[in-house]
Amino acid sequence: MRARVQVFLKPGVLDVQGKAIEGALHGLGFPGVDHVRVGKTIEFDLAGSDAAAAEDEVKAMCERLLANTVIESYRVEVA
Amino acid sequence: MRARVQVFLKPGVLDVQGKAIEGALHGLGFPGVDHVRVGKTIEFDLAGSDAAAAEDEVKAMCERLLANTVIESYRVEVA
Amino acid sequence: MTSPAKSMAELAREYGLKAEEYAVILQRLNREPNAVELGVFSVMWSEHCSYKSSRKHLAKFPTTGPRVICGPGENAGVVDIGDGQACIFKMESHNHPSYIEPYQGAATGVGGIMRDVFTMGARPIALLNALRFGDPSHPKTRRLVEGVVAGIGGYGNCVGVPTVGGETNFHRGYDGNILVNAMCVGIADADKIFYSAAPAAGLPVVYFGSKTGRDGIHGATMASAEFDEDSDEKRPTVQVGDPFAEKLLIEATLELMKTGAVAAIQDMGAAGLTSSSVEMAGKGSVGIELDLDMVPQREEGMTAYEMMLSESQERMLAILKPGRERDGHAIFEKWGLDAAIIGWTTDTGHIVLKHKGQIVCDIPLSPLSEDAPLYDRPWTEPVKHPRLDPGQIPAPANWEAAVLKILSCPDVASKRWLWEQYDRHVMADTLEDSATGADAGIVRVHGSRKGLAVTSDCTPRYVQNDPYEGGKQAVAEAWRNLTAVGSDPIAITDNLNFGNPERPEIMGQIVRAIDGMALACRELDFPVVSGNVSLYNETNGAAIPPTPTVGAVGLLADYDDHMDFSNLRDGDMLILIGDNHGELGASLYLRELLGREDGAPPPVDLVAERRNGDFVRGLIHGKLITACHDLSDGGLVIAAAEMALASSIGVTLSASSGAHAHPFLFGEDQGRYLVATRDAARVLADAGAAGVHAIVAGEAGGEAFASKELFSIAMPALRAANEHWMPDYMAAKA
Amino acid sequence: MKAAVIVFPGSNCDRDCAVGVERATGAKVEMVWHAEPELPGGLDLIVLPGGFSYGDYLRCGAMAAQSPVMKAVVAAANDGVPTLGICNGFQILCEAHLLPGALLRNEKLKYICKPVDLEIVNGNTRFTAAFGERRTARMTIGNGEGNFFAEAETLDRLEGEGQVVFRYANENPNGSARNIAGIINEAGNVLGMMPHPDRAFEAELGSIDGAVLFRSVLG
Ligand SMILES: Nc1ncnc2c1ncn2[C@@H]1O[C@H](COP(=O)(O)OP(=O)(O)O)[C@@H](O)[C@H]1O
Ligand SMILES: [Mg+2]
Repeated sequence: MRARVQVFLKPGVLDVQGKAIEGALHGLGFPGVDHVRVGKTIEFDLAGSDAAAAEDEVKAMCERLLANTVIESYRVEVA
Repeated sequence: MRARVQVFLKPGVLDVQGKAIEGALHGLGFPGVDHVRVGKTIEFDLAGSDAAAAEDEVKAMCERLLANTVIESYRVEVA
Repeated sequence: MTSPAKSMAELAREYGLKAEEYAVILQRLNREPNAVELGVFSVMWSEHCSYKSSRKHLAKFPTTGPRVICGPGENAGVVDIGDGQACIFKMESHNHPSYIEPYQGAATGVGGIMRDVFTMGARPIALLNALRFGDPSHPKTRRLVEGVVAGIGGYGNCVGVPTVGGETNFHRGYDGNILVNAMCVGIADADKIFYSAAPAAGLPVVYFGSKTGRDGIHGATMASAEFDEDSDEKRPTVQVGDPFAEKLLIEATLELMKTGAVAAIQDMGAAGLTSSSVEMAGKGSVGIELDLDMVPQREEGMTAYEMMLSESQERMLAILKPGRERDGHAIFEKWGLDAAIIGWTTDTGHIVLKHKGQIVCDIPLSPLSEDAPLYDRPWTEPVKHPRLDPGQIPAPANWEAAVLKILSCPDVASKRWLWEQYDRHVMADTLEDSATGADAGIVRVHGSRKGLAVTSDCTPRYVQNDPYEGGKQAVAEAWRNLTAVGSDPIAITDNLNFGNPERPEIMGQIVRAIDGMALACRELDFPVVSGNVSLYNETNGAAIPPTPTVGAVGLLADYDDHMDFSNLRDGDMLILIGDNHGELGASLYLRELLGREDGAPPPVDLVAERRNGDFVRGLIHGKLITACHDLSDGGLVIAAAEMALASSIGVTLSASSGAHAHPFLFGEDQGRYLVATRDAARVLADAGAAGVHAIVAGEAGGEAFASKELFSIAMPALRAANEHWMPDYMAAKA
Repeated sequence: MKAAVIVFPGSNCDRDCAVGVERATGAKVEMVWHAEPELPGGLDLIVLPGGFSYGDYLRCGAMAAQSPVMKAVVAAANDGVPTLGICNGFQILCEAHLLPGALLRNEKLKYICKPVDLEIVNGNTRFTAAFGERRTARMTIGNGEGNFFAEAETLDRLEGEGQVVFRYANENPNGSARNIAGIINEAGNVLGMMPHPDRAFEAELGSIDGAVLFRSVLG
């Protein structure tokens, strides 16, 4: 199975990278861009075939390592 | 409209983060994890309402700024 | 299908081998090579690995001396610094890769040069970088600066070696070919230096480090070819650096060496497994047999050819002593490195490669080195620029504007934006660095009273107008910078960056620059212990300005004796040491104010250079002076302004108006220093006794940088001029 | 007096910390590899050094916080053993939840290495007592992710309880919330700071304020 984890900074946390990209895109002549957020995507293969169990496992990985829930939120997809 | 850009290292390009995360996940007791790849997700609002035009615009942003096409490839979704 | 003969010859050309070179291969093998064998020949005979255009001339360098333990030919040079310790250092370019992918190109350049140093048993303790970018207004420049600087910092900072100095120039001559030269300095016990020659047959060959992927295949041959419009298409998979892996590799390598199991060792640099295995076996006059199935691989389905030519980073090859195969095991495990015994040394004199049960390469080693092409390329004497008569050069219309213009020009402006991104303090032994106002970086030799001074220097505009004098000058300036901080200059490494050597006028630059450097090295007892050559730095026939960068190391027996120029105090007298002829040829004054780049560069009188330098070092050790700065770009004015800025105090120079004011203030005559003292009479008297020309040139104090009635600039304005250019430039929109 | 410096793969200030502590205090320092499940007994100080543990990949300090030795460090810290995290060590302490908040990318998105002036906000901690009446210190920073973040209530609490130990005095180099450069836990035995006392323990390094800090805790 293939798992995909998306990690984003929580709404209250200033996303300096997003802000910088927004400024740069405006500078490059894309004025219509707004509310840029930058996140991480972590994709991997996962042994096993039970999707629900896999999803739980990936969530455990997120809680322990892949996301820092003080500042980040995450989304898990398993397929 | 909301745009989402996913940027990944091209296949064959060493993904140092993926390698380190894979090792750490194994160490934490998730041995079934394999082929970890780490990418970036950039999400933003985009003025306008023509999806096709928006997609072209976002692709132009990727080529000019969001992706380093020497080593990275990107996927664009506009909704 | 074409005949195999034709396709092999064609392949040879694609791999960068000339028809004559291919003919030699056929003759030596007495048969046609297969593709793997051809790949091995092509990288070993590339300019990068074989130095085929420069070897003949490199032989002119003095490479021995009382302190030299190991000169050029090994991974890095080794010099004795007393107390059973050795300093190991080298400089290397990563020009082409940095142009294609600035971050990774520069980062892997730093990684590569560190490996050359720790491969010999040294712990890296200092890094420098010499950078040349195109004109600031060129559309690519800003992005290249941004990426290169981030890459250098990203790698060195992570590994944890301080970057303590460097130099940065901008000139349109580098628009299409930037230069990224990195230098690493390390320390080892003098009796525990590791070399690359395999000592005997029958020994295990161990691979350790990161896995092999398809990175940078044909990087070595790429480093030996000009760019053209299609370069973007031809570019191989970019090598990605993993500084974390490098840090682990350093620790594992040094631990492995401590076990006593290592018989010979070599990093996998350009041309990876090929050059490391060929060189180790070749130097030891043995053979080598590798089973490529044992090579740790990152990707599936890699061919023998790909494995042999891969330039994946952070990999080492070691030959172990008999029966010590298992010694490394626990170490590799501890540091989480891949490792495998991939072969054995043999007595066949051949390199034999096996892959999936087949022999895919079996060629004699001796032709790879012995028959490596050696060219005595035709060259023409560079056209000399006439010396400019200072009297014919107009004085500035506005003195203040002139001073500020030069102080804020890209070559002179503070590079704070850049070096603040480098960790300059890790290892807790840095005494002087880019931030501190000193002519060289200084690090303590850990746990001792000794200090090492390090610098990198070249003034390409001088070399452009006279390669011979410019070559001399690069060496002399490095020697001078080391002297100005109170150290004894001990040896240099060099990085010769030039255009296409197949053009006689470029070859002329190479030959004459080397002649000049070699002379200066001999006269200053400053041997060359390592170096690197980067040719074909040209795009569509436009070559870079000739840039023979010199990296140099000096020794302080007691680091408390070191000197800088940040210590001016109110009332200090400034004394100018050295002769003043007002040389304005190829000067910044000419370029920045008059838009001219002509004229003979200031000549270097090596006898005076040495006399003046020895005198200044004596003043420092005798504690007769409190600050010292050598004169270089921009002459007396810029040196004095930099001293004022570093010390946050005004300076008034004593030059007043007159026909010779501007040659005196802006002239770039060589062999000069500006020193600060409380006892001017004593310094002048000592100078007289030593036959050294010395005059009072000014005094420290007040709130302005001034020269009699010529100009007076408030310190904040002076600082703004020096500090603002680079951050403003980098912040501006593309 | 006995101290331990934890060595993670990718730590690069481990030796600096050991040398700094030894030269400043004369304490005996043991290096402890991250894979050790236990710490040596009788420790008076645990130091988590700076560097790039696990390359700083994923998030700074995240993987190190999961190292085997960290269970023992957490237990010792909860037992009151003075624990100091410097730079990457501070990031690890946050990731291990021994300190609140997190360290984000620097505001300007660049690594910054420079000397900084610090305000000693709380001079009554076991790490700052030896500064006496002095309320300023000077050390260098060297980090890419030193931008301290915590929720407003957490910041208020930290300030209210005297848990902010160091603040950037003149210029905030990285965008850190309320100019915070170092914080201590409620119990007063776990300090995390971005500036490097391990680069400020001898006059020739430009400052001895790091030595004063080490002497405070091992005095
Ligand atoms: N690329 C760089 N990396 C680190 N330090 C640099 C770099 N470029 C310039 N510097 C620093 O800026 C200062 C001025 O450089 P430069 O004018 O070349 O000195 P000098 O003329 O004495 O050789 C030096 O301290 C030098 O180390
Ligand atoms: Mg100088």
